[in-house]
Amino acid sequence: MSLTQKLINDGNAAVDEMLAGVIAAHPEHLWRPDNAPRAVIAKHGPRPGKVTLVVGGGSGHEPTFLGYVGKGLADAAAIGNVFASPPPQPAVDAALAANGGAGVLFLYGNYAGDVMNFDMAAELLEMEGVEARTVLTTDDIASAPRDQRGKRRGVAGNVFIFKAAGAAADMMLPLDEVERIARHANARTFTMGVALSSCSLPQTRRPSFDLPAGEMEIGMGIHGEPGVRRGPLRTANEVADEIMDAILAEMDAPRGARVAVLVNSLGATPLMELYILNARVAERLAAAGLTVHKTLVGPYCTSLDMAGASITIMHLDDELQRMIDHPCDCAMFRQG
Amino acid sequence: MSLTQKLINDGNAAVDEMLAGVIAAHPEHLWRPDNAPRAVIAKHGPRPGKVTLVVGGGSGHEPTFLGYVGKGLADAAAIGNVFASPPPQPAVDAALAANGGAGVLFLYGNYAGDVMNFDMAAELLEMEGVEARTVLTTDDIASAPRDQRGKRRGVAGNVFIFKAAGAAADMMLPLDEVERIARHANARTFTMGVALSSCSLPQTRRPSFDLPAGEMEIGMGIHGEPGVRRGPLRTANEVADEIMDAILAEMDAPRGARVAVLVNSLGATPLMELYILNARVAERLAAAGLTVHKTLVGPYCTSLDMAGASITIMHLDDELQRMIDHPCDCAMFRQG
Amino acid sequence: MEFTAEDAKGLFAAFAARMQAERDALCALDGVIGDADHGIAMEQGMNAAAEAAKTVEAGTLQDVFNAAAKAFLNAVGASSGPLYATAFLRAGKAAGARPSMTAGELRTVIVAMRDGIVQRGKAEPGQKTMLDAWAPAAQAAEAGADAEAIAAAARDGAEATRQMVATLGRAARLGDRSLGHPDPGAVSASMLVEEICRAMRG
Amino acid sequence: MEFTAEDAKGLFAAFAARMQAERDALCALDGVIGDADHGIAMEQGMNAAAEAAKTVEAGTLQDVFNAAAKAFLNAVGASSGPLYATAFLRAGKAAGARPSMTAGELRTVIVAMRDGIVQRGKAEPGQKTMLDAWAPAAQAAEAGADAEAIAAAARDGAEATRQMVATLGRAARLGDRSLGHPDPGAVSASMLVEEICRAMRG
Ligand SMILES: Nc1ncnc2c1ncn2[C@@H]1O[C@H](COP(=O)(O)OP(=O)(O)O)[C@@H](O)[C@H]1O
Ligand SMILES: Nc1ncnc2c1ncn2[C@@H]1O[C@H](COP(=O)(O)OP(=O)(O)O)[C@@H](O)[C@H]1O
Ligand SMILES: [Mg+2]
Ligand SMILES: [Mg+2]
Ligand SMILES: [Mg+2]
Ligand SMILES: [Mg+2]
Repeated sequence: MSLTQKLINDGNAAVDEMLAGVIAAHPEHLWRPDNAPRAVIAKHGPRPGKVTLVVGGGSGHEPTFLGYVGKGLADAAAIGNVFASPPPQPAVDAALAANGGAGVLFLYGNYAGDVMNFDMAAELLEMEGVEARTVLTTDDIASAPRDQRGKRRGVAGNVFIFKAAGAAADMMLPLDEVERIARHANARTFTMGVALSSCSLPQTRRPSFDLPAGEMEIGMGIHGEPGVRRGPLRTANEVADEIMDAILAEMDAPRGARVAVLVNSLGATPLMELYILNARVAERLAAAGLTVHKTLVGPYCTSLDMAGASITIMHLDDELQRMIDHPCDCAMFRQG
Repeated sequence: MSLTQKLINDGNAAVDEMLAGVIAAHPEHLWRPDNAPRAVIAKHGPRPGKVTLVVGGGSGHEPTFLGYVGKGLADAAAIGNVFASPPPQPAVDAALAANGGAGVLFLYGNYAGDVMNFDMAAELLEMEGVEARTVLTTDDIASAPRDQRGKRRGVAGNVFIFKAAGAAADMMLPLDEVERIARHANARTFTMGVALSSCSLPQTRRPSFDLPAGEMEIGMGIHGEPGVRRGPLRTANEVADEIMDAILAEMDAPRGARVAVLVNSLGATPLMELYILNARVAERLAAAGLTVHKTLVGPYCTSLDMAGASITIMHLDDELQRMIDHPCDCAMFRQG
Repeated sequence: MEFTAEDAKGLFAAFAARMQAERDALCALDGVIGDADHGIAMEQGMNAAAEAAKTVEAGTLQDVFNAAAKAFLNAVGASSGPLYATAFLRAGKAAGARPSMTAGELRTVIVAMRDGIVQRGKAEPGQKTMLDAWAPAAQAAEAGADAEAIAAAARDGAEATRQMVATLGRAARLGDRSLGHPDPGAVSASMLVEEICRAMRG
Repeated sequence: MEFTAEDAKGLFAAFAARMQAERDALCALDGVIGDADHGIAMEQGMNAAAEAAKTVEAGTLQDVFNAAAKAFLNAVGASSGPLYATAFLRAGKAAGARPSMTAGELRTVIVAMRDGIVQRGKAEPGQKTMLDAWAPAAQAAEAGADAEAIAAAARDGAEATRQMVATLGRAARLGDRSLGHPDPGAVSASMLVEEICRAMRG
């Protein structure tokens, strides 16, 4: 079988070359410590007395994670290989380079590898006298039943959850509060996605899984992990309905409640299709009596070159709305 | 042959459904006149005494064109069918809905269909007593030789050219000046792209052309028009070098000159690959003694679901730098 | 044989049916040297034109052509939109503000369409455009050729675009790579001419 | 037969060569129930481990294992990184701060690796993880089985993961859909055990 079509040089060098390109493109927003090439730090944002928000995970989800490093959002990101949690060292480097002295919050998606590596990083930081806490994002409602929320994966909802925690930290709230708000944001954020094609890793350039034309994978993870089931490819409205049915049932928001919406591309799906999905999402939310406070549409949390999309709904309250509205200035996400 | 994988409902309704989703997502930025569903107008921006900048063209290039409608950039966009110039009416509607009374500048890519339709629109506007001028973008250096600049296509360079003209209009410069700056921006903007896969139209869901695995099309247009040649798929550095060789030769900027850079996805190519390209672009510019003033990386001017990328370099001078740095606030592009 | 306003509506219905049938083939031709949408434009445009023509009540030939022109343009845009809209406006003028004409006068409609396309698109024969089907058809019509011969002239003209290097429109940037492939606009044009000639024969 | 620090370096070189050879196959296995990168992680990790081991000068067995552990972790991250880094640290402790041991003592290395994996990953047998290869291998080693039998125990353990429903790691969200597919981490583990057993036989 022929290799998948990619603009890369050496698959093993892809992450480091990407980071070089990111730093070259965004010198006003991002920098890297000399001896920590996999720690990306915000130029503005970190400051004395501020809780240090460190996000991170495997590469291949750009603009997640490094695109959300900046004033008002994350202070730093630890960058792993493609679809692989970073080892502890970059997480430690990131936390120390951005350390404001008010404690560190590690905020990242719930995956076995990430948990083990960030836990080791937290241990190393504690050894250096830096308080480190962890909040795991678990917004992928397709990845475990409702009563096992703690087992779920973190996917595109990261964007809203990071945003809320980043705003809390930027408001100089103490570590307890930033942690509480991160957990609160996670508890009210719900995502589900579908894949229309496989992604392929730059190192192998083979499809990660087989997905025949005419089929889709429902409940797809953001690493090409299989979802809940295969089914025939449906229309945008049918897909939006299936996802919205599941999210609305779980979210159980009263009429009149406000929400934030993210219609996300998994990589290869263009804006036209996302906005077609959003037209239906907006209809469904209106029918449920919910008010859309904010909508993001685009490639916010991707899976390399996978075709497909996810829908995230965050159930706002006054506090979360304030956090979501708070300004931020990142290389790949600006607001306010 | 099976249909390409897309999240759509009815191919013929795709553009209108997309627009519904855009308006639902961005009510703070965009609106449409009741009887002109294909005219998208900036909520903020248009105002008395201001030159009205109207962009437009076929759909399928999102966020071009409608994503660049907003304060500090375009006042309105006329939206065509997929890869098809809008007819004159939406262009007229767009111009009238955003009319500031200081004249209208139509700014769009140089394609036979767009020229005919916008020219008809300009005639209709003149009949209503509204002065309308036209500037065509011709940044695609692969589409005609250097001495036939006027025959070239307008592609991703649109982003910088629209930005410069939009800034000029936002500064309340008169129509002559806005037109001059648009032409000046176009003259100093150079783009070339490669395709790694075909796109497919929502109406047919067939690949627009055949591109065997292992090959790429060099000098690809943004509608799947064939480029200058086929060749084996090369590495990111080789692709960047081929494009940069061509652009640098044409641009002929003295050492010490400043440039703006856009590394653009044609739709399906993710950020990782774009940033890998940018790492090489930055190296090449540094080697040529040029200073990168600003870099944009992402899907800015796409061709539906085509895989591939283009590189645009704008050769700045003080005036263009001011225009490029001017703040803007569009649904899909914010700055300053 | 008469060609009435009702027949004109029928002609647009025939255009629409033909373009619907040929849509994917025309898109495939356009995909080779253009942007793969010509069949879509022609189908949408002719559907809209036929719809609009149908709703003209007790109108003249010109009314029908005018309604079709406007509908085609607004449904399509693209290159085909202004070209065919202008062609239909000219055709309507030629057919005139009268309820009917002889079927033979459809020759003047073909000529007028050619003229409208030239007026709008400024093409010359040999540039590998739809004009390379309309021009020989119009020449044959001007010479009084029969329906068969006019249709054949359009078909041969379309076929001859294979050997042309495009110098106008989207394919103009291709250089020699456009050689060997027919122009989609010329191919669809020859089909439209065929439909007109069918109407001429009654 | 002695197993020296140089032999330990050779063992890591053998791990690296084996993972390089099996990379794509392991990725394909991971693609079915995980994220398709297990072969990459193991190849990169073992390459780094072998490189780091090679540069240990006049060190003890423990020095070699420690260097490999650190290098593996930093090259890989992922799930495999902490699991194998911890396993190698425990293995180094078992092998000891001495220049060599008997080849038969590689049995304690296998047992220590299992313990390290359990310590770090908190898995239990039957959850469809690499532990399902390491645990039977360690049990056989503890019982004093010969190299052949230990390797067979690991292989059988890996094969048995086919019939398990994953409850840990990436595949845990698959439910019954993980049935019928072996766990990639268990398969690579059985390969590593094979390489250790080859070293045991000399
Ligand atoms: N200036 C022109 N004069 C006549 N015909 C033209 C001209 N420009 C383009 N065409 C015709 O238009 C056809 C393409 O139409 P279509 O695909 O519908 O529009 P677009 O090129 O905008 O996608 C070409 O094949 C050619 O025959
Ligand atoms: N907690 C755990 N304990 C033991 N092994 C585990 C655990 N979690 C995952 N694994 C193993 O890790 C393997 C996956 O490794 P790898 O693909 O390198 O990492 P990732 O899952 O981060 O992509 C699984 O096949 C499984 O054998
Ligand atoms: Mg992984
Ligand atoms: Mg077109
Ligand atoms: Mg076309
Ligand atoms: Mg894996």
